[in-house]
Amino acid sequence: MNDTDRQREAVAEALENVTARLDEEKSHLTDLDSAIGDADHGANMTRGFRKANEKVQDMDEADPAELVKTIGVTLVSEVGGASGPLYGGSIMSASQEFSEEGITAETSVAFAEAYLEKVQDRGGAEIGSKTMVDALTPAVHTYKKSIETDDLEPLEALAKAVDAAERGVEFTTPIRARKGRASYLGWRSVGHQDPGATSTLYIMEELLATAQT
Amino acid sequence: MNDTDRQREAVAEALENVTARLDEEKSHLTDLDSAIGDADHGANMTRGFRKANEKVQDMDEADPAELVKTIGVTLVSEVGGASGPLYGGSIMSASQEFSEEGITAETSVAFAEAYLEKVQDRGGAEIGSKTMVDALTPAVHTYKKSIETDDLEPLEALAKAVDAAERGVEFTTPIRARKGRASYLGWRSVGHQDPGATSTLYIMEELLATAQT
Amino acid sequence: MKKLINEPEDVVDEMLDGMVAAYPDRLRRLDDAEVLVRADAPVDGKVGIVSGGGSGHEPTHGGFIGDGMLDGAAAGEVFTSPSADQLGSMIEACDGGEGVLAVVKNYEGDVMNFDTAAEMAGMEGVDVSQVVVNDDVAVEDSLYTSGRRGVAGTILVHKAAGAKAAEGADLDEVTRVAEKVIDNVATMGTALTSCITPDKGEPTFDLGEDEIELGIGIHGEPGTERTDIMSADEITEHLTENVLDDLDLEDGQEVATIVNGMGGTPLMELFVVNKRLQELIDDHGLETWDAWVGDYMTSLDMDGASITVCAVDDELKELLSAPADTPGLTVTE
Amino acid sequence: MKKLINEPEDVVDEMLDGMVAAYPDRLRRLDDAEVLVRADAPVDGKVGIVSGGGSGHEPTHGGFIGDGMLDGAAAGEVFTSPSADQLGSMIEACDGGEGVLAVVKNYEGDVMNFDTAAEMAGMEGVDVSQVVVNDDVAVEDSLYTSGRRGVAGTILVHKAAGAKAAEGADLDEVTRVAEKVIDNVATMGTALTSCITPDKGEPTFDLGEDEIELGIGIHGEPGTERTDIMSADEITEHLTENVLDDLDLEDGQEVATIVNGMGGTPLMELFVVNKRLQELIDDHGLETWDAWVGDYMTSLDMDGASITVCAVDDELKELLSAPADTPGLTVTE
Ligand SMILES: Nc1ncnc2c1ncn2[C@@H]1O[C@H](COP(=O)(O)OP(=O)(O)O)[C@@H](O)[C@H]1O
Ligand SMILES: Nc1ncnc2c1ncn2[C@@H]1O[C@H](COP(=O)(O)OP(=O)(O)O)[C@@H](O)[C@H]1O
Ligand SMILES: [Mg+2]
Ligand SMILES: [Mg+2]
Ligand SMILES: [Mg+2]
Ligand SMILES: [Mg+2]
Repeated sequence: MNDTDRQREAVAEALENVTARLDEEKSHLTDLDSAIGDADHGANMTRGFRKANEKVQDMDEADPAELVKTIGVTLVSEVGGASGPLYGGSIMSASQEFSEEGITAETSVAFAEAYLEKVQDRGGAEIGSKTMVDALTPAVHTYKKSIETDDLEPLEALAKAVDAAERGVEFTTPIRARKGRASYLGWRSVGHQDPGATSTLYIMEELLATAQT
Repeated sequence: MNDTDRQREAVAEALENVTARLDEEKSHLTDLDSAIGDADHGANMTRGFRKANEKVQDMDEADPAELVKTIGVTLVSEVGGASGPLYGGSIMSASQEFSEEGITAETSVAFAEAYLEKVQDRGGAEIGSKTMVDALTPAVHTYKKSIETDDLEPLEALAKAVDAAERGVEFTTPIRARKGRASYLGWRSVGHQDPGATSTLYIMEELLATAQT
Repeated sequence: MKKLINEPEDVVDEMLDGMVAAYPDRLRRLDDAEVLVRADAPVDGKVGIVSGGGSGHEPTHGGFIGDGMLDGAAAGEVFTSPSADQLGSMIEACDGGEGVLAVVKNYEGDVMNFDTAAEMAGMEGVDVSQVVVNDDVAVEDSLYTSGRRGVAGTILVHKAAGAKAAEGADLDEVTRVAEKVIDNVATMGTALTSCITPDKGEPTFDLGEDEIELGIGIHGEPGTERTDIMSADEITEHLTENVLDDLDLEDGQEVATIVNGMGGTPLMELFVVNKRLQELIDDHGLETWDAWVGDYMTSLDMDGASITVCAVDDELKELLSAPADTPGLTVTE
Repeated sequence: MKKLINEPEDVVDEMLDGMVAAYPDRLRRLDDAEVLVRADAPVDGKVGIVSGGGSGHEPTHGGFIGDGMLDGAAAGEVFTSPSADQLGSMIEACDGGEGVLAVVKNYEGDVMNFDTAAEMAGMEGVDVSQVVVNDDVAVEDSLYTSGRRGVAGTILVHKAAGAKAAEGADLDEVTRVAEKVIDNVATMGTALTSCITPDKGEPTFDLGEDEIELGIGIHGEPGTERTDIMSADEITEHLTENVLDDLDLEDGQEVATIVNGMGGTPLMELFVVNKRLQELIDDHGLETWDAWVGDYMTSLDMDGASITVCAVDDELKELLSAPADTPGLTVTE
């Protein structure tokens, strides 16, 4: 098995795990979205990832960049809502970072940065707006620093990033929303955890679990 | 105070008592109608009798026949539904029995018979159709026999008639409806007491109570 | 119970004023009566078409007043037939000299009050003809009931009779087409929840979390059978089979269909029902000439729907598709 | 939860087929897409008007397809913006060579997906212009929110833009009148109960037996304030004051008003609200030019209503009263 094959399998396996995890958490994500949104985040995420998973499991020939791009494209066309373009569009465009050298420590940092940038470009949320950006920003910052400054192994760096994301998710609870449907609530959004930040954390946890096996 | 005045006062007092009683029983009548009808019999009866009561309390000059007719006319124009024409129309037309001699033992029998006849003419219900006719028929029969055959005093006759009406109301429970909205239910109407028979009983009870004072 | 109302006893009165405030050019309220008529009633030289009954079925009845449908509609208290007085004033206000057709739904209250009103109007010299709609196949039509109820099929009677009158036909002709619709229409409904009347403030009947009532009436009268909740397809099949059994149509017969919402059911669900209904019509070798989907004959906030099928010939097709311009139904050429 | 549906995941698909089955002469569904367009789309030489968003707001969006209003409508999953793909196919299918106006309601999902779709269609050579409706005064429009939501006022944008396009105006002109409505319209709503989405099967939010939610959105997003139940008059006063405050109109200004039902509220109650609304319009020295009452922009089975006021000038009056022939709204000359 060559490097490309191994990476393809890793992506497919990670996607399988993410899909299963989102299925498990579907009603929890929807409950979070009921409190400050419109009760569909669980359905949106599972609809998109199930379809992406189906597609990717059939792609025996593609390189990792293509696989990741397919995930993004599928989310864009299946999900709709706010999370469709945010997750899907950003994965789609950040997948370019893998196209030359495949998935390496360096390209994974580039991917993470590109992904966060795209989410912010599209959605206009800042850190502290009570969105997925609050989980992503600490995770991406931590991952980058762990690899580029502290020279940690990707697996260790990813573990630290997951911790950081978790801190980010917790941070969304006590603050007032400025973006997304929760922002309509004004001060009443305080005290509720953001669904999109939560699904971001779950996805990262599954990436880590896949990498650890 | 002459005879006409006394009778006028009696009618007005009886009407006052009937109105108060229906007010009290309003939600009970509606509950009965919920089970096998459309949940408005309480509202229908109180709306009509309150208005009739207002009108009659102002009629200082009228003779008893006119008073009774006014009650009927008011019910016809205020109540609608099935009970409006049945109660109102029948009272209106039976009131003629009082126009020559006022209210006497004899004319009260004539009134009762005319009233029952009119209800049946208009509604087409037989005894055993599970309607107000089931309370009325035994009451009218008993009243007529008590006065004409047994030579009882009107007060005693009325007391017997009330007992008979009560038996009639109870009789409506175990039988299947053939008329009125309850008939739509087929066998499912069995086991429920008829609202219109019940309101008929209440009215008779108040006539008796008024006569006893 | 939470409702957008003030005092329960004022709801019909305020609703009528609110309707006139919405359509001041089309509707007029008779003085001191719970009756709406066309702003320009009576229309000279045209047979008047009137209807009426308890309130709570909006847009029935007043919502169908206008060119090509009703001239007047009397609004009783919620679910209570209007009194004969009110009906009588309506009939007189809608007589343009050619007589008036009263479209009555088969409920004892409605029938008795309309009868009295017709007598009264007759004494004032108005030619009155009455038809009694009884399209509800859920009720057995026998000596042991007060007969089948009039439900959503009534709208088709209003439409056809209204169109015929607009053509300038006389009272006999208008009555004939109304009867023709009545002879060819059948309906059956189901409730997922009970309605709540403003006055009672509680459900008229109790349905379990997993129960539905088949053969429901439009007044929260309990239906004829209570079953476990089924899928939209199964419910549609049950209602449609009963309706088609009753009509017993020939192969290739053209029909008009109505999926009628009871008030609380989202339009989305009515279209889901319509999808299956049209498949069934097709399976039975019939042909849908026109399909209506919406809230026409409601039962306050009841959750549920009814299915109506009406066999149509060339005459009915022409009348049902003739122009109508009313708040509740507009048909353009 | 009881609903007239089959599987929750099929409800949008089946609804769309049921709509086409009801109006086969008017509507066509794009292959493999949750998109409805006019049966004769694209209309050559006419600017196309399209809209779309999550499902559950019926008759919005597909119910307003037809002469004088929309050419196409995309139906996302319940309360979820359609994907950019779907929107893109719709835009292309509705371009008759004169470009397409997309009427977008201000939700981040809708805005982001429409943006992407417009880009995609632009690459295919379609001239696309977008307007974003944000009439909901319940949401503060500030840097600290994602801006006011688009709600029932959207229907007036569809109507005016559709009429302008039907006149043969070019894309710039059509866009201008859409913006004009947006600049002059304001809405606020209230919920008496929560909606229940087919997927979740439980109320999106919990309201006590005596509570209502003021400033509710159309997706079961909690409103801005929860209070004890009030009378219809008080609720109408609260909503109307907020709407009129926002618009700040001059004495004698003519307005169009909408009392919009959220899906579960009987028409009877909407007319009760309209009665008070028209009194208030009058008290404020304004003049109602036209009043609409009905279910236009619903939220599944939610019980509640919204009030919309739109200041109108001669141009808007002409456009809003121009003929339209759609399943959800018919205006005749
Ligand atoms: N402008 C935005 N920027 C970043 N994230 C956003 C933005 N708007 C919404 N989100 C994220 O999307 C999540 C909601 O996604 P979802 O419920 O699927 O879509 P919708 O809000 O359209 O129903 C929110 O919890 C939030 O994390
Ligand atoms: N055809 C009839 N003959 C005699 N009584 C009838 C008939 N139809 C109905 N009733 C009586 O009327 C009562 C119902 O009255 P009410 O609820 O006020 O009118 P509605 O049925 O129009 O709602 C029934 O309980 C029954 O006693
Ligand atoms: Mg959501
Ligand atoms: Mg009753
Ligand atoms: Mg009644
Ligand atoms: Mg959503």
